[in-house]
Amino acid sequence: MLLIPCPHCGPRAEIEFRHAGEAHLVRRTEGVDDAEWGGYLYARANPRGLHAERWRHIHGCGRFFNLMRDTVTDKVMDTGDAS
Amino acid sequence: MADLLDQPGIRVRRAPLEPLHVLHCDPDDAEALGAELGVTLPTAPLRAGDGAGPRALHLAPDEWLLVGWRGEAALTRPHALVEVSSRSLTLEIEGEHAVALLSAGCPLDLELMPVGAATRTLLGAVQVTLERQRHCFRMQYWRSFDSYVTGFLQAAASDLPAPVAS
Amino acid sequence: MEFSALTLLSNALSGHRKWERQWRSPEPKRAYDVVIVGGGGHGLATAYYLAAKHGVTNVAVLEKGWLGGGNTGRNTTIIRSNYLFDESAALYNHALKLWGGLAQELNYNIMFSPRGVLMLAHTVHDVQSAQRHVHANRINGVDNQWLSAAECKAFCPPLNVSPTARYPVLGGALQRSGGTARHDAVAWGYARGASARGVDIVEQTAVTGIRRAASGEVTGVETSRGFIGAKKVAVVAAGHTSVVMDMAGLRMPLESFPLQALVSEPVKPVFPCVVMSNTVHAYISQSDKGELVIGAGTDQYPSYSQTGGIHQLQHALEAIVELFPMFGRMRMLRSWGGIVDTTPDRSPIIGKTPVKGLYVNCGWGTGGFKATPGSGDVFAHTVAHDEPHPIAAPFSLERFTTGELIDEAAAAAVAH
Amino acid sequence: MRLSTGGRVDRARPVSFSFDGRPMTGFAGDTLASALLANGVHLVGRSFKYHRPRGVFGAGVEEPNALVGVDRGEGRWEPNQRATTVPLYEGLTARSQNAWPSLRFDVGALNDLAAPLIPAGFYYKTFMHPRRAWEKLYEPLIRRAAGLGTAPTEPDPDRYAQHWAHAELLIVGSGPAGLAAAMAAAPSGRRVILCDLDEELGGSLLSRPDAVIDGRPAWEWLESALATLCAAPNVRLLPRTTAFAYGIDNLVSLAERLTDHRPPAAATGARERLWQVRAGQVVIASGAHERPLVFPGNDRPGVMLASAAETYIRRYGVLPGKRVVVLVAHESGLRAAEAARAVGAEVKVVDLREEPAPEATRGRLRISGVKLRSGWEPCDLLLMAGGWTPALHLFSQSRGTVAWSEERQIFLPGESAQPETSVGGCNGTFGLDDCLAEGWAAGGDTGPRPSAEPGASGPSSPLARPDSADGRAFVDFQNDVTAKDIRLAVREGFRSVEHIKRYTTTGMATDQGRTSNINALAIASDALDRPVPAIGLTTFRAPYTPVTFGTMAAMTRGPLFDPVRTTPIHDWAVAQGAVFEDVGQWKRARYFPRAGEDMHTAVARECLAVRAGAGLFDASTLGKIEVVGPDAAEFLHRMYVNAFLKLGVGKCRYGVLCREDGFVFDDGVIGRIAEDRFHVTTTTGGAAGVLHMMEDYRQTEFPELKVWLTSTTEEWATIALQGPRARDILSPLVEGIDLDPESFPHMALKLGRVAGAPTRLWRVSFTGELGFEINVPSIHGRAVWEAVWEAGQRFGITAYGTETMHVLRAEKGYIIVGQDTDGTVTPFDAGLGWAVGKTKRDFVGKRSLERPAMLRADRKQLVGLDLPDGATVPEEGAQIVDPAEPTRAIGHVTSAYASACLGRPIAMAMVRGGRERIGPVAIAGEGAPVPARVCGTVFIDPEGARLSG
Repeated sequence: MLLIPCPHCGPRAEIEFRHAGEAHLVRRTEGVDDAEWGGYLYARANPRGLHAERWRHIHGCGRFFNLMRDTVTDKVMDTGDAS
Repeated sequence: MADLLDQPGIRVRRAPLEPLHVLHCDPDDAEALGAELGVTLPTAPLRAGDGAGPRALHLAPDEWLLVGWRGEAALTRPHALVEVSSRSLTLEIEGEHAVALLSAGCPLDLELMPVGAATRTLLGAVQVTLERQRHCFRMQYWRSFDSYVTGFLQAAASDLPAPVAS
Repeated sequence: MEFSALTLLSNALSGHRKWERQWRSPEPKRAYDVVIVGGGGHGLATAYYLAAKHGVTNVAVLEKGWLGGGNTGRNTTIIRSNYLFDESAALYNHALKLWGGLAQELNYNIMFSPRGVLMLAHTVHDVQSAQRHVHANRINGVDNQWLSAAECKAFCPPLNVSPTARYPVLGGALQRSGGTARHDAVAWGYARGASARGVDIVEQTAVTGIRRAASGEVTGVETSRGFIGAKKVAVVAAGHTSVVMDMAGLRMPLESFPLQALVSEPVKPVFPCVVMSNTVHAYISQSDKGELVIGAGTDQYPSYSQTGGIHQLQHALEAIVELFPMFGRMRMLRSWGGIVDTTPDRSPIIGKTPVKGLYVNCGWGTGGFKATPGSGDVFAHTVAHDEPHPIAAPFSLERFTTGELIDEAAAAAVAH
Repeated sequence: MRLSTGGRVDRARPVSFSFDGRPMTGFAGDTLASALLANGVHLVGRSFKYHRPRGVFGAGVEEPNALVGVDRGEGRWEPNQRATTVPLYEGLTARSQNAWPSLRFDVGALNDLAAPLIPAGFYYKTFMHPRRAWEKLYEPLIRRAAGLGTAPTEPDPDRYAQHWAHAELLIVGSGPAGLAAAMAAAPSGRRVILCDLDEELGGSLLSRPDAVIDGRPAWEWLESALATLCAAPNVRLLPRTTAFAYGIDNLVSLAERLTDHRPPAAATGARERLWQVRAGQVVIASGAHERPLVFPGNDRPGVMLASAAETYIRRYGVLPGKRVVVLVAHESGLRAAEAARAVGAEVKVVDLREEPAPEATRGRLRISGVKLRSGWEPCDLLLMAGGWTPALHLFSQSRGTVAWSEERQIFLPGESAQPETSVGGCNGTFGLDDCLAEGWAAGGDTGPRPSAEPGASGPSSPLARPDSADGRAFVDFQNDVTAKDIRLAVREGFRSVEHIKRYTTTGMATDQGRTSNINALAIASDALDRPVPAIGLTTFRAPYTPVTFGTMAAMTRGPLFDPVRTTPIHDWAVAQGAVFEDVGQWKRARYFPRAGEDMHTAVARECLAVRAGAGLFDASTLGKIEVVGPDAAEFLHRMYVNAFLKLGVGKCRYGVLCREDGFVFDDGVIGRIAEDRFHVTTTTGGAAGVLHMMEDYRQTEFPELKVWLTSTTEEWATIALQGPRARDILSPLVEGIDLDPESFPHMALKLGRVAGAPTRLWRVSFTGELGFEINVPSIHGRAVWEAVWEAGQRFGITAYGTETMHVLRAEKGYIIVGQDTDGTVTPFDAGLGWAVGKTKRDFVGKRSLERPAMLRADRKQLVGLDLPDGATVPEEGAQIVDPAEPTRAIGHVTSAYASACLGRPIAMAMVRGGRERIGPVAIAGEGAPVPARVCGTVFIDPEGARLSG
């Protein structure tokens, strides 16, 4: 079980959090064709290595935030507020 | 009110209901809004104001839980003030084994939780708001979870780990 | 060498010194008609059917580790086909039919054991969902029947059907023809069959790149043992599919999550079937060796570490102890983790890609093992004819552009 | 044979126990194994495959042979226990396993004769014909043969505790290295946890009374060391506690055994405790396992690890044999020889560094002789000192990389992946003084360290290379895997250690390969003529030793398996005899049966009562979110498919919420309390998900909006009063609210008081009748409910539950998200196109609704089904077919009920191109398809007259 550094609450057990998917996906609803829109909805980097991802401290401060995690070691690199 | 638990080193009882309000606002407006409300809003994360009268628990960057605050206020800055006095129940857990009891279900390092700190966390499967005061922990949770929370504490209390020699 | 009681006997007389390798391990050739990336069950089955049904034998299967070392050797071996939507039912039922005769076809005892798969319903909503499955399956010729709680108890005696349980069993949907198989043997059997038909099986060889011509089509793969030419490249890399497809510049609708499972210490037969419960998250059967085989859930974050959180194993065992209170004193002997590639609609992707000559078979999530023969068969057809097999057609990559999803998850039947 | 003196057992406290019904006596401090040996019992079990007689082989968790079932009474039978780790207690009842009719005469032993026919993997090569025979004949036979003990059959009556702990230093293992680490760390004041799986702390020192530390006998030093640690307020000592899982970020899971060492009668409280320890630093001091030697006949009762014999003699005061042959491939074996000699055994030392391994042994139920180069040597105890294998399990679980030492022929901890240090035996450090030094350094290295004269620390011998002489040399004793099996696997092309393990099953038994893995590797590397690392070492996984399911589930059982959520009105409903259903974690009253009523009749009565007079329904479980801020309206406008900017204060609107993929996610009525304040309701099951999704968009997509969300689900009790008499019942109870239809029309809301409590009173209806939803603070919920109940009596008010609510809403064609929709349904599919704001530039899901698949005419659409009179209620989920093509489904029934008000069944269905298809269809079922007609979804009062009444 990961120990996740919440930017507001400090390091907390993973069970207090909910993973919220890949970070930095840009929601553009106008002037995008179906392929681009489908890409936004479904296509993911899913990298083997560093992954920019979103978490929410759902059983803490409730904030969404980004962090970098290595998907091979599961080690968390750094965090920042998503908003 | 009657004690839920009373055994050597542990006392758990229900706290009387108090007015509760959730205040959301831009952190930059907190000081001003606090002044208008007549409540000091702690700026440090996870801190609870103390002293007599209403106090505020700083649970999120833009969120404070006002405990014991009554009445009206004309507030001049953007905010959300929502009364939740009926939403939750509160337990007071005191005694030398209070940390051991809560640690059956709470993943936090409660031994190092300072007096005057407050945070949302988990007790088993339930989200709770935990505040450490000088003489006890105050634990707040949504009322529908009452049978789970009280049942959990009673079960945990019967199987506490032996305290470390001291 | 033919496998049979007779050859076993004759070899016993020669002290078992005459058994041959079950599959050849040749040096890779310079080029092949088809290179299959991934030596798991699906990849090996694809190679087998390419050779056996389509006469395509100039094929190499490249495996970066050891055969069947991925999800094939790390799953809970549950086999069923009681899926809701017509497209899924067709795919999984095709697989189920092949399972029935697979041991004989491969001359390898993969121990397919149709002991029945019972999916429990604990709430009114579960019952509605389960009965919808039963009705949909019936019209699709998929065997699935509704059992009352008492009938569930009769079919699986260890089951706790007490009405005072937190989530009492209200009934269940039973697919009698579902069951389990010996996962390793599936990989080995297909490998032996493919190898005997001329397929080169190349272990310990990682694909590091996909080479394309100026005109865009694939020309081969870079590997840890050098370049290997290929007219067609078929990617069957399960959890690592995104990584391999990225080599061709394709961003896939996939995320790879850790999935764990565990076994108990072996005991004499006590559990006669497979039981699944989506509501309390339990997946359990008993292996031929006597171990209770128990599936846990996926962790919430993508990972390639093949390890997951202990709390996932706990949740699985909480559910098991709740449904089967007499197992409280059983002991977890081994646990392990796999990497499951999941799609947004929890259905697989089988077919062509925007890159000419590049094919992909992935996205099986937590439910891939059961489909192995069917997946290999329809994918082999798709690769051989450069045209989706009718059963595979709906599972195209394009559906994530058109929105033509096959959302078994949304229909409340999480594949497992 | 029990020695008259020596050991740590308490000869003043005899303990009686039984094995296979035979009463025996041991002493306090014994394990079952030491007590059995003391009673001259050497045959303890039968092996898995060949049913070969087996005896006590080791003295700890590595034991592969001496597995027994322990019976602690009703529901407390536990199979497959290692006799070497079962502490002896008064009345202990143990039984042997996998033998019939008896341990001495076991017919299963016939397998042993058939051994040549059933080598590794034989079952993959046969049992294939005829096809059905596998499942009908062969598999049942194999299953009956497989498995060791028998599973418990009654529910486990014991409790299991759990505890989260935090420590700056967690030390696993209390041998010299672990103890030294704890001693060094104690003065620092850091929180230290020292755990050990043994019954008492001390590790290898418990078998080394001959050792000297700081000039004192080891046991004296141990006693004072433990006393010091006991007194330290920052040190927690946990004997009987196994660190079984080492997770990411230094979370280590421990299983503490609390009661199994006591007689059942004296075992009170939880049986085991699960510790989840988040540690700053972990010191692994888990020691090493001695290697067996691989030679023909190395598995008979009386063949034992040298270190085990040393332990039985020195720790338990038991001599396992009088004529002892010690096979020494590592000098540590000489200690066992000394120990045996010292207590009068006749000992012959065979130095395998100079002569070859034995060719054979004899003795059916106990070894009687061993064939050495010099010829047959009689013996009743054959000891093997094959060198030591560091216990890398936890290090490997911590994701550290193991490294092979060619010169020492052992795997050692390589690079750490987490804040962790391996010390002592598990680090390949075997000398006593070296262990103390390593542990002390890891613990903080403060002040003068304890020291001892160096002990055996020489390099491990090269791994035994068994010749392939005839006769079976066992590698995995429990699974009966021989050296030949491994060579066979290699011959058949299984080259990686994983393949070899899976094909031969070596290392897959309950001892987890502790004594077999390294020898299997050595043999494979010999057969392949490749170095050991080229074949690989399997990475270790949790658990370190088997852990009970009960401990893993811990407190999450029975009533605590999952929270039961109840509303303020729950107890009232219970008192009224309501039948409840689970909706998410909530208990909701489904119907209120009167004497003799089944669900059908009760629901029919409730339905009629609501439409004729008035009904009272507890809607408190509906999710509620207070959306507040200057941009509240704009926020909802962007989230929901509906337009919200122009909704007036004091008005309500039915809202539909889609996911970004355009499918219906949730719905509910939303009321505008003030310009900047909305009261949003969600479905019961959707509450948490909707808030999560709204927070996501608020925080990450629309951060510029000044709006905030607060969950008020439990702040408000929601009481639905529905029916033509609703207004009559409510009017005497309200203060400050004019119920007059003109001033308080349908879809309006007002603030005021009801029955003395502050209320947000909504005029809304989910039944098609005149209706109100009374929102009052939860603390007033029960009182207000009862007040309305009282006031309603003279109007025949009836309490109704969710089942009745479902019928009433279906009669009006109102959908239930999750029943009539399933996550593949758009608002247009569900007939909610009218709710979609046509002029809106954007809302969540809008773009997805423009995708080709969403615009197809043959999408499934929600329709009503007109069923012929006398038709039975179709099953929900039943498939809809075109009568012309009854084998292909074109849809399915989503809701179906007997409508008491209409006197016939009604149903809603999702049907391909349904709205264009008005006309005949059929409902497929077990029998012949039932004819039906596609119709509109509103069955009662289509013009809505009753609603506005």
